[in-house]
Amino acid sequence: MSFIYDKLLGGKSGALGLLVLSILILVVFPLALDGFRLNLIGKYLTYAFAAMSLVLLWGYGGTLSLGQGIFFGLGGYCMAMFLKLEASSPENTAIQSTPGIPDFMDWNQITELPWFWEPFSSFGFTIAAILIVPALFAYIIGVAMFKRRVGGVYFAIITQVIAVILTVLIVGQQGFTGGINGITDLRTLNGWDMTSDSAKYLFYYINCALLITVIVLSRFILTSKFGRLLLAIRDKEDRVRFSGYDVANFKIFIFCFAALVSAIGGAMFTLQVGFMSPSFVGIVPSIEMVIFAAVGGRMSLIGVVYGTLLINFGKTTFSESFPELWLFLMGGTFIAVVMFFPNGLAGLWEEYSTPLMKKIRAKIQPSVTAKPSSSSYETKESK
Amino acid sequence: MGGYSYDELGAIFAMQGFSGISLFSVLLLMALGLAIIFGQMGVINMAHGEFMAVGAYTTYLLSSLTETYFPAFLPYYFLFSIAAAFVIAGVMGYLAEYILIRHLYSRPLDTLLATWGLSLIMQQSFRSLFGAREVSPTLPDWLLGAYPATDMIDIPINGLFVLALTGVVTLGVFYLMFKSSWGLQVRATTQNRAMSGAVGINTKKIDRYTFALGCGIAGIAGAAFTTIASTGPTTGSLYIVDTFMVVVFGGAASLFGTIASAFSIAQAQSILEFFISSSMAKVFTLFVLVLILMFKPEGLFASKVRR
Amino acid sequence: MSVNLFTPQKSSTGRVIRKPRSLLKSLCAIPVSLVLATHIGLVSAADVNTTGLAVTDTEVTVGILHSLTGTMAISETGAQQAEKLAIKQINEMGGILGRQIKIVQEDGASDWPTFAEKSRKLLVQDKVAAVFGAWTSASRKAILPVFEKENGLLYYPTFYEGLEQSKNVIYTGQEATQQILDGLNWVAKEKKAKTFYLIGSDYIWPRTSMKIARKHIENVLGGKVVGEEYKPLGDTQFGSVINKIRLRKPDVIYAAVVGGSNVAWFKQLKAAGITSKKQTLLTISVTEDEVLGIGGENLEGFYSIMKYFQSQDNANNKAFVAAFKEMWGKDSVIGDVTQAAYLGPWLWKAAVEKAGSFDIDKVVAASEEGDIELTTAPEGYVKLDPNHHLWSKARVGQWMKNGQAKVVYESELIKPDPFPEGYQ
Amino acid sequence: MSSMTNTDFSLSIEDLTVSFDGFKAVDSLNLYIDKNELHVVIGPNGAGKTTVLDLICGKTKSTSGSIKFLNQELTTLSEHEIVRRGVGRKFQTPSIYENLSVFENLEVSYPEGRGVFGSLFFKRSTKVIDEIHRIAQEIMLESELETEAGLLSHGQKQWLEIGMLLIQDPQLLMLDEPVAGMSVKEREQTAVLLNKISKGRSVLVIEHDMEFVARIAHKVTVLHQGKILAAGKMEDVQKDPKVIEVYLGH
Repeated sequence: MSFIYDKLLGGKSGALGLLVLSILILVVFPLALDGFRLNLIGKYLTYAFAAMSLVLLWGYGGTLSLGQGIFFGLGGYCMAMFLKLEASSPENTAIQSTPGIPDFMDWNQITELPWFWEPFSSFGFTIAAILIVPALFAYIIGVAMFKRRVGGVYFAIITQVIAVILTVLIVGQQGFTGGINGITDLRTLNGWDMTSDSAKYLFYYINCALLITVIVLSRFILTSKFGRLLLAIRDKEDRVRFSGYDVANFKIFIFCFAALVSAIGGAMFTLQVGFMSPSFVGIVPSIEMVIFAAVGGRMSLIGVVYGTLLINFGKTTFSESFPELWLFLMGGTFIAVVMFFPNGLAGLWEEYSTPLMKKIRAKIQPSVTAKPSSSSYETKESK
Repeated sequence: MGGYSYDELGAIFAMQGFSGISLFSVLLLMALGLAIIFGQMGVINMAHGEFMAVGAYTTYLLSSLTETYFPAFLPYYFLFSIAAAFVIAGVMGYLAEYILIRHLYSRPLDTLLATWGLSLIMQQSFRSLFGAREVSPTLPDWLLGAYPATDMIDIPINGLFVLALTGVVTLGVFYLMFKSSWGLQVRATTQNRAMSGAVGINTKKIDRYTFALGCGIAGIAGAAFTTIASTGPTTGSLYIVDTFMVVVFGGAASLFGTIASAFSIAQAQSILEFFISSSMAKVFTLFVLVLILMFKPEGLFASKVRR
Repeated sequence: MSVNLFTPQKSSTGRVIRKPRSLLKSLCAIPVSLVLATHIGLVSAADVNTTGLAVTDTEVTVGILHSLTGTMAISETGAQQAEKLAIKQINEMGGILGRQIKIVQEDGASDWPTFAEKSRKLLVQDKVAAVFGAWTSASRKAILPVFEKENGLLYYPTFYEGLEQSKNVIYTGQEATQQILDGLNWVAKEKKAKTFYLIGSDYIWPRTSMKIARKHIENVLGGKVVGEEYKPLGDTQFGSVINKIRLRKPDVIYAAVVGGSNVAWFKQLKAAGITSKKQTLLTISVTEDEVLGIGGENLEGFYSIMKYFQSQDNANNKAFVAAFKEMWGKDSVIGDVTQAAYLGPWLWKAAVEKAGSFDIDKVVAASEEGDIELTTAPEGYVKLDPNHHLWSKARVGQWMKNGQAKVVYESELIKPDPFPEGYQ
Repeated sequence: MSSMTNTDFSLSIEDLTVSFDGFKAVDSLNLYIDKNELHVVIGPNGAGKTTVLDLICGKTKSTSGSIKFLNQELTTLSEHEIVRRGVGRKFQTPSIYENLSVFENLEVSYPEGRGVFGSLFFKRSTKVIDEIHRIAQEIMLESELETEAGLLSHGQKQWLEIGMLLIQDPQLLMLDEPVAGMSVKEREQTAVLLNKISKGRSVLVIEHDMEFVARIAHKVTVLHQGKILAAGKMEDVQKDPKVIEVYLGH
């Protein structure tokens, strides 16, 4: 029990934070918002996966990836390929010169389903691919980079270049990928109408459940010795290396895990939005994911969920009423966070709420004094 | 290549060589400013492309003003606009350093984020000031067209102009960095900030002027690019990745490395484009660069330092 | 178009609809009672307001969905201006079925999911009766499922690759064959062209267009394609491509380069000494909007094939251009898509009045009968085919230094054929 | 034991050379250290002292020569493998994890759960906690276990780093200027600590402070321009005219 409490929920404040978030996304939002707004929230929450992956990789690990869009996109594309194949049944595509293949292939004079598309007609394979392909890709990049000790700024730039390569490749090979339009017109999942209201609610709840699962899993990682090693690597990489650890392996692992988390977000995005396109793979979305993490607080798993929601909500509202101001505000937020609030929303919360809580607690229980607790050595994970 | 005469092939070969060189000069001009900022100061300036756009818009503005008020001056304004682009982009760089960058020297990844924010603000400013449409300055006639070297070989004059300009700027940078006492101070500050401060170099001032110089050169690049492409609010972001690749691949802090890197990337891209599709040429070039950087993370010409 | 007939000729566009023939035509198609009712504004509220759309006794709400920010804002500005102009003119004439049109405008921000999000907002929250919007194929593909799911009605203004026909979309631009085939025929005949070099930006519209062009060149014209090249969007380096073109010496360069690349492409062509004096170039991606960025001096003498040019000399167009400039400024230029966007609200008005209702299904059914036509169209005359596309003419314009085109060829009315046999 | 000549030594460096762009930072160096020996390397700035430590622990790769530790060749191993063979190294400036508590600093250094999955499922057993307390006592930081390491004094940081090495129980302990920046009292305490921990292992120290060297060294090697100038007991070395010339002439 204490294992679950301490390790998975993150102790008292962590459990409380998770509880509040769960109530908000599982109860409050569905009750307060109509289907359209809820679907928007669902879409934003898929970005939160990518932002959380950056908490692990960047906040704790100190390795900034400007290419999380790669993995978000890979996850999304795997899901989209499955759905597209389902949508391209010979009956639905009878009008094409080659019925039974996706429409964009037909437009590009492809007459046979490419070999790497074929396995995606299986749902089981697709789920496996969403979990494995991005992680495997991250593993290859990770081994190549971290074993050669490419880090810091260079890693950021190289991941960015890989995102560019992938985007150019997807756009350039449109016969296989749908090009710049992406893979569109996805309607059913195993014969079930994805655009119906009931489906949208179901996807929303699956999305939330996965999000909470990822938070709990990440908490487990961060409260283990692995988590402290991540911080140690971030601060003094050489010291860790000369304490007998193969630092590269730790970075590779967390990079793969971060890729996996982003990919889940991408797959859920495709399910809820109904298409996938290269505009989620490139530089701009990848950097936006970094913004979400920075605004929410790069050290806080729960903070970044709020950060993602806030920024996207702001984007939607502002671009509706003051499109001119939006980029100013976004740029300004970015600069302000970096210069004045490096720990983002979570940092602000901690700074202002903790003293307040203490005051309240002191009023209620004036007799309780600080006592040594069994968990006094626990790593403090901020909220 | 059956069916083509030797003359034709020779002419194509010559012109293909020139388009490689012309791409080289473009890449080098873009990268010089960044090489100074990234190489000497370690700052990752994601807004570099926007400083280029400042130069381009300056040129556009001067062109419109000249056209309206001093039409007779039209053949010459372009040279002045290059100087104006340098000054205006430089001053803006100076301000950016003062307001933003100087607080972040110890956090290179954060300069990346902050300058990205700056680039968003600059993009929106361009849009508010100049509109969302792409603009092109009216170029003087002497910059347009081609110089017919032989019957079959036409050399683009704008290409020659950019090449010459790049040469001048490169020499200027070389002189400043390696022959002037100012350059000595910059290099000293890069190598040992504390010591430089101790021997009486005003390192803060050096930082500010270095950053301003880098941005000013970006402004020159922007002005020069109006001869080959148009300018829009988001033009800068198109160049930023290529520019970073040139600098990183060449090895930060090495002027020679930047030149060599721009040259090899330009030739690879240009030759590949002749034989395979442009997008695959780009994928291939970038992929090889990434591979090489994995084996030589410090770039091709990083000086070996005993640590 | 009956409504116009009863309108005093106060507005600049009202003037153009005086032909008695169109009255007869309209009267044949539309029940007389309805026409009268419409005129007096007495259509009973119950008939019209119970469609689940944002329609009141005095107002009907429509959406405009274009990119106001981001890379596409450049192109989409003209389209949304034209749509607003058309709506303003319709309102001045008394609106539709006695109701004034109210606009809800949303920004697609050049981002496809934002387009999808905003279109859902327009349909679900604002319950708009029609949406005028989208520009790129990618944005249309992104919002298409939303329109089909929520049963909305979209008027899409851009010339595009075809291969699509949705119940919920009216395509007011030309599909690929309408633009391509006649242009090729013309250049083959007038310039005795046999060899072609195809170059485009790397995405679906240029590729599909080039596919159709190649089939037509090889199978119909008996010509030869000596090169086919695609440049990534936003690429500004054309040196190698231009050298390849020099080597192959095509009779015609056939171009579909878009966006910022377009400017670089023409500037570098000129710098390489390839001008209209030596080389015929026909493009399907340059309108007056693009010329503004490219500069007339870089294009002089090259040809574009479109369905509309600002310089077209007819009464409809003169009135349109004047009204546009009055509303949006003297320096405004009007390109092909801007004109096509202007047709959207008018086509919708005609269909709604024919149906006597704003109900989407009824409006679509009315649109599919093949008798909705606009004699007031700036491009001359268009007719809506049951396949949701417009009959229109193809025109070849030769660019002049001042940024305007001289129309040198005009085809017959061409039937739209979004799924052309033999070209797929 | 076998008949090989160097088996008696814990560490034997033979003919070790490293050059950076032709500059030989370490030049044909030979150095042997016994078990239970506390060996100090001294020399003027730029003599190559730190480079020698870098070479032993694998941070710098040698150009030629061999480094044998307990008869195992180290030059081909990577850093973490060398550590796992029993070589610990303290850096010149205290290298600790400032954002972690003293306890966590020691825990992270505890030689278990060194793999990715090992660390994920590492349990903070009583054995681990006891060991951390024992080491903390030894380095005089038992009362600071919960303090964030960044808040320690400079001297305490040096001790903490030594403690982080001790918890791994290395057979060879290398310390780069362990008393730099310490108060007189802290120096005293450190000297006692070093004498204590050199039992049962070899210790290699780089130091400038001659007084301190005299207090702790069993043997001294003087390095000059990458080469050995003199070696032996401190009092002998101090009298060596070559050494005097180098130090005075410097």
